[in-house]
Amino acid sequence: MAPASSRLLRAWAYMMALSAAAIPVGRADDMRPLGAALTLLLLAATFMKVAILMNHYLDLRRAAAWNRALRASAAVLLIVIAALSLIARLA
Amino acid sequence: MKYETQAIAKWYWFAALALFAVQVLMGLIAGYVYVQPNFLSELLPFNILRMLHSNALIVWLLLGFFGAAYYIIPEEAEREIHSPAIAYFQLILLVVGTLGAVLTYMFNLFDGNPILGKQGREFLEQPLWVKLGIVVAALAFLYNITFTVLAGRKTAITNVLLLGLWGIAIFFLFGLYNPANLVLDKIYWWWVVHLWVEGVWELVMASVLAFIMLKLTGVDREVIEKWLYVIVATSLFTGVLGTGHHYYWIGAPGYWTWIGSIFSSLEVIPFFAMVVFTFMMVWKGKRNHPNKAALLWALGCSTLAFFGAGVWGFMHTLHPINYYTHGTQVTAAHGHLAFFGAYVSLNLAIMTYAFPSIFRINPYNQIANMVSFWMMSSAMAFMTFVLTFAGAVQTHLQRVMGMSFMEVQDQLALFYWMRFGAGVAVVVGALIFIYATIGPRKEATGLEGAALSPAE
Amino acid sequence: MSELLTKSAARNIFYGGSLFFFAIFVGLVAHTHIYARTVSTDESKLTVAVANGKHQWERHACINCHTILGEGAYFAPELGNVWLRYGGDKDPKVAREALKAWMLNQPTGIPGRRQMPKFAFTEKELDDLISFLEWSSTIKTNNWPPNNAG
Amino acid sequence: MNRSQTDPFEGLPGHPMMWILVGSELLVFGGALIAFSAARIADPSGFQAAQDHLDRLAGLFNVMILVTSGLFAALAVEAMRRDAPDVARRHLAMAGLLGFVFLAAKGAEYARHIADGFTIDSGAFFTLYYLITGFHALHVVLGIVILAIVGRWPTVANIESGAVFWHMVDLVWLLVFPVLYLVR
Repeated sequence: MAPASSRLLRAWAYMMALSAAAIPVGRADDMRPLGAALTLLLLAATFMKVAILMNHYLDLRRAAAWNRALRASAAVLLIVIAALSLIARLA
Repeated sequence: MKYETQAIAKWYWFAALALFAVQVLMGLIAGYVYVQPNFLSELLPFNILRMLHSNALIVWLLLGFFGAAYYIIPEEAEREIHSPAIAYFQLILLVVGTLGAVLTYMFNLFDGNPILGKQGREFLEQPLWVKLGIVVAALAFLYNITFTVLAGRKTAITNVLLLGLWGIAIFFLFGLYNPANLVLDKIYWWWVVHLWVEGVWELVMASVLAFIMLKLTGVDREVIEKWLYVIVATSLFTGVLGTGHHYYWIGAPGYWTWIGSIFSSLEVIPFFAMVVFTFMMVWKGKRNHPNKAALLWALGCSTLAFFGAGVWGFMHTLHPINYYTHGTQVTAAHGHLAFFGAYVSLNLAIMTYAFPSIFRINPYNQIANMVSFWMMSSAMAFMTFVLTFAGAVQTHLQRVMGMSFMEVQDQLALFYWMRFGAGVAVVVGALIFIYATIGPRKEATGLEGAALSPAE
Repeated sequence: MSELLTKSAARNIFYGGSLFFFAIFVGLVAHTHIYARTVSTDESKLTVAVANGKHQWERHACINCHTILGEGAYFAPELGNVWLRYGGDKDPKVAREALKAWMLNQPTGIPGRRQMPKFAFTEKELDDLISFLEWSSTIKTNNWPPNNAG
Repeated sequence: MNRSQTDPFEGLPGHPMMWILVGSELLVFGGALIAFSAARIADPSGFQAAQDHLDRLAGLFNVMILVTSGLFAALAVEAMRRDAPDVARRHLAMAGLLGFVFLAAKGAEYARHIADGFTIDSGAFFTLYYLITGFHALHVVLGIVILAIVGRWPTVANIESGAVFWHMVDLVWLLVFPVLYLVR
C-alpha cells in the first residue's frame, strides 16, 4: 500500500475514534443534559476531527497558509458556538 | 473606438442621460414635497412624482446597460454588431415606450384601462403595452447581442455580460404576472426586483467594471477574468437565496427569516470583492491611462456600492432588526446609496470612459467630470446619513413607542430639509456631469503631450 | 490548452453552483406559493370585490405614497393593517364608513400637511378597495408590524 | 495549471473556483450554526425538549458514513495522482455509494420526525434543524452528481475538485452533528 494511502487510513481511524468518543463525551446514547465541561470537550474533539480532515482529506498540508486560516476560522466558529451554548445554559 | 457599431452606444447614452436629468429633477421635487407638502399637490401629486423618479431611474440604468453592451461587445467579440438597424429599432421602441409611460403617468391617460392605463405595482407601473414593448425590445437586443457574441471571440466578460442581460429579460417576465392574492403578487414581484438588482444586474456591473479595469489598468486579461468569476459566483451563490430577506413579513413561511438573514449577510462579499478587485487592479496596473475621471468613477462605483448595497444592506437585513426597520426611512437610505453606488456610478463610469473614444477626442472636461463625481457622491453619502438618522428616529418612535406615522413624520422635518439640500447638490452634480461628457467639446486641459490612446 | 480548461472549469463551477442555489430557491418558492394560498391567506374570502379592490389600489398607484406590508413609498402610512387601526376587526361597519369618509374628504388642503389626491371613485370601487384592505389585514405576516402604528 | 508566483490559491488542490464555492458554503453553514446557537438562548428548554426527539445515534452513524466516504474520495485523488484512473473511479463510486447510504439514513430520520408530527413549522429548533440538515442533504445530492461528473472525466484537477467539494460536505456534517444533536 502506498504511504499516502496508509496516511489517509490513519487519518480515517483517528476521525472514527474521535466520532465514537461522542458517545461518552456527548452522551449520544442517553438523554442526560450535557455539562459545560463535556460541551467544551465535545467541541474540542470536533475541532480535532475538522483539523485532521483539513490536513489530510482536503490535503491542505500543501498550502500551509490556507490550512492555518481555515483551521483558525473553524476554531473561531466553534468558540462562538461554545460561548453561545454556555450563555444559553445560564439563560 | 475600434468598431463603427460601437457608436450605437452614444445614442443609448444620450437617451439615458436625458432620463437621468428627469430622474434627479423628479427626485428633487419629491424631496421638496416632503418639506412643503402642499407644493404641486393637486397638479402632480407625490405618487406620480415618485413613479417618475423611480421609473426614470430604472429605464435610464437599463438604457445605460444596453449602451454599455453595444460599446463593449464589439471590442470583446472583435466583431461589428450583428445588426445596427435592430439596435436602433430597439432604442426607438424603448424611447417611445418611455415617453408613453411618462405621459400616461402625468396625465393619468386611459385611467383603469387594462392595456393602456398605468399598472400601479411599485416600479412596474408601466402600462401593459409599454411592458410588452420592453419585452420585444429585450428580445431584439438579445438576438442582436447573442449573434454578435456567437460569431466572435468569446471572453469571460462577454459571457458574464450576456448571462446578466439574459437574466434581466427573463426575470422581467415575472412582472407580467399579477395574481389577485397580494402575497403571491409580492412573492413574484421580488423575482423581478430582487433578482434584478441583487442578482443579474450585479453580473452586468461586474463585467462592465472588469472591462473598464482591463482597459484602464492594463492588467492581464487572465487575472481580471479570474476575479470576474470570483465576484459573479459569490454574488449569485449568496444573492439568489438572499431573496429571502424580502420574504420575512409578506405572508411567506417563517423559515425565510433564517434563510434571508444568513444568505443576505453574505451578500456583502461580492461587493467587498469588487472593491478589492478594482483597487488591486489599479495598484498593480502598469498602464497610466489619461482618462482619470473614468478611473475615479470606477473606483467610486465599487466603493459606494460596497457601502450602499453591502454595508447599509447588511445593517438591517437580520430579521430581528428588520422587524423594526422594515419600511422605514432606513430602507430609503439604503436604496438611495445602493442604486447610486452600484448602478448609477457604473453607468457614469462607462460613459466617462467611452464617450471620448466615441467622439474620437482626448478625454475632455475631466476636471468638471471629477467635480461632478465628488459633488454627487458626497451629497448622496450625506443624504444617506441623514435618512439613516431619520430612519433610526422613526424606528424608535413608531415601531417601539407606537407613535402614529404622521406624528413621527412631523418629528423628522429637519432631516428632510437636509435631504432636500443634498438633493440640490446631486442635481447640480448631475448637470455638471452631463455638460462634462456630452456638452460643447474642447480638448483636454493639463493632458497636453500625454500619449493618448482613446481606443484603449 | 490547460488555460482553456481552467477557464471552462471556472465557468462550469459558476454555472453549476448558481444553478444549485437557484434550484433550491425555486423549490422553496414552490412551497411558499402553496403556503401563501393555503396557510397565510384565506383564499375563500378573496372575493371578486377584493380582487377588484386590489385593481383599484394599483390603478391609483397608492403604493407610491403608502406602504403595504412595509413595501412601497414611505411618504404615507402603512395600510396593511389600516383596517385594524380603524377597529375593523371589532366593528367593521364603523371602520368601513370611517375609511370611506376619510378618502372622500381628500385632499384636506391644510397647509403643511401631506396631501392625498382626490381619486375619482365610484361607491362600489371605494367599497371594493376597502374590502381589499380588510382582506390584506388578515394575512399572516409573522406578526409584522410590531404595533398598530404600522 | 498555470499559476503565477503571487497566486493566492497556490497549493490548494482542485480548481480555485471550487474553493470559492466551498468557501461560500462554509460561510453559509457557519452562519447557520451561529444563528442556531443564538436562537437557543431565547428558548433553551424548548430547544432541549425538541432535541430529545432527535435520534443521536442516527446522527453519529451518519458522521461515520461520511468520514468513511471521505476516505474513499481522498483515496481516489491519491490513485489519480498515481495515474490510476480505474482505481480512482472505483473509489469515487464507493464514496458516492456511501453518500446514498447517508441520504437513506437521513431520510429515515425525517420520516420518523414527520410521523411524530414534527415539521419545519414546529418551532425555531425544528425550522433550523430542517433548514440546516436539509440544505446539507441537498449538498450530498449535489456532491454525488459532482463525483459522477468528475468520474466521467477523470483528470487529476477534476477529481481533486470533486473531492474538495465532497470533503466540504463531510466537514459540514462534522460541525452540524454535535451542535444540533448533542450540545444541550
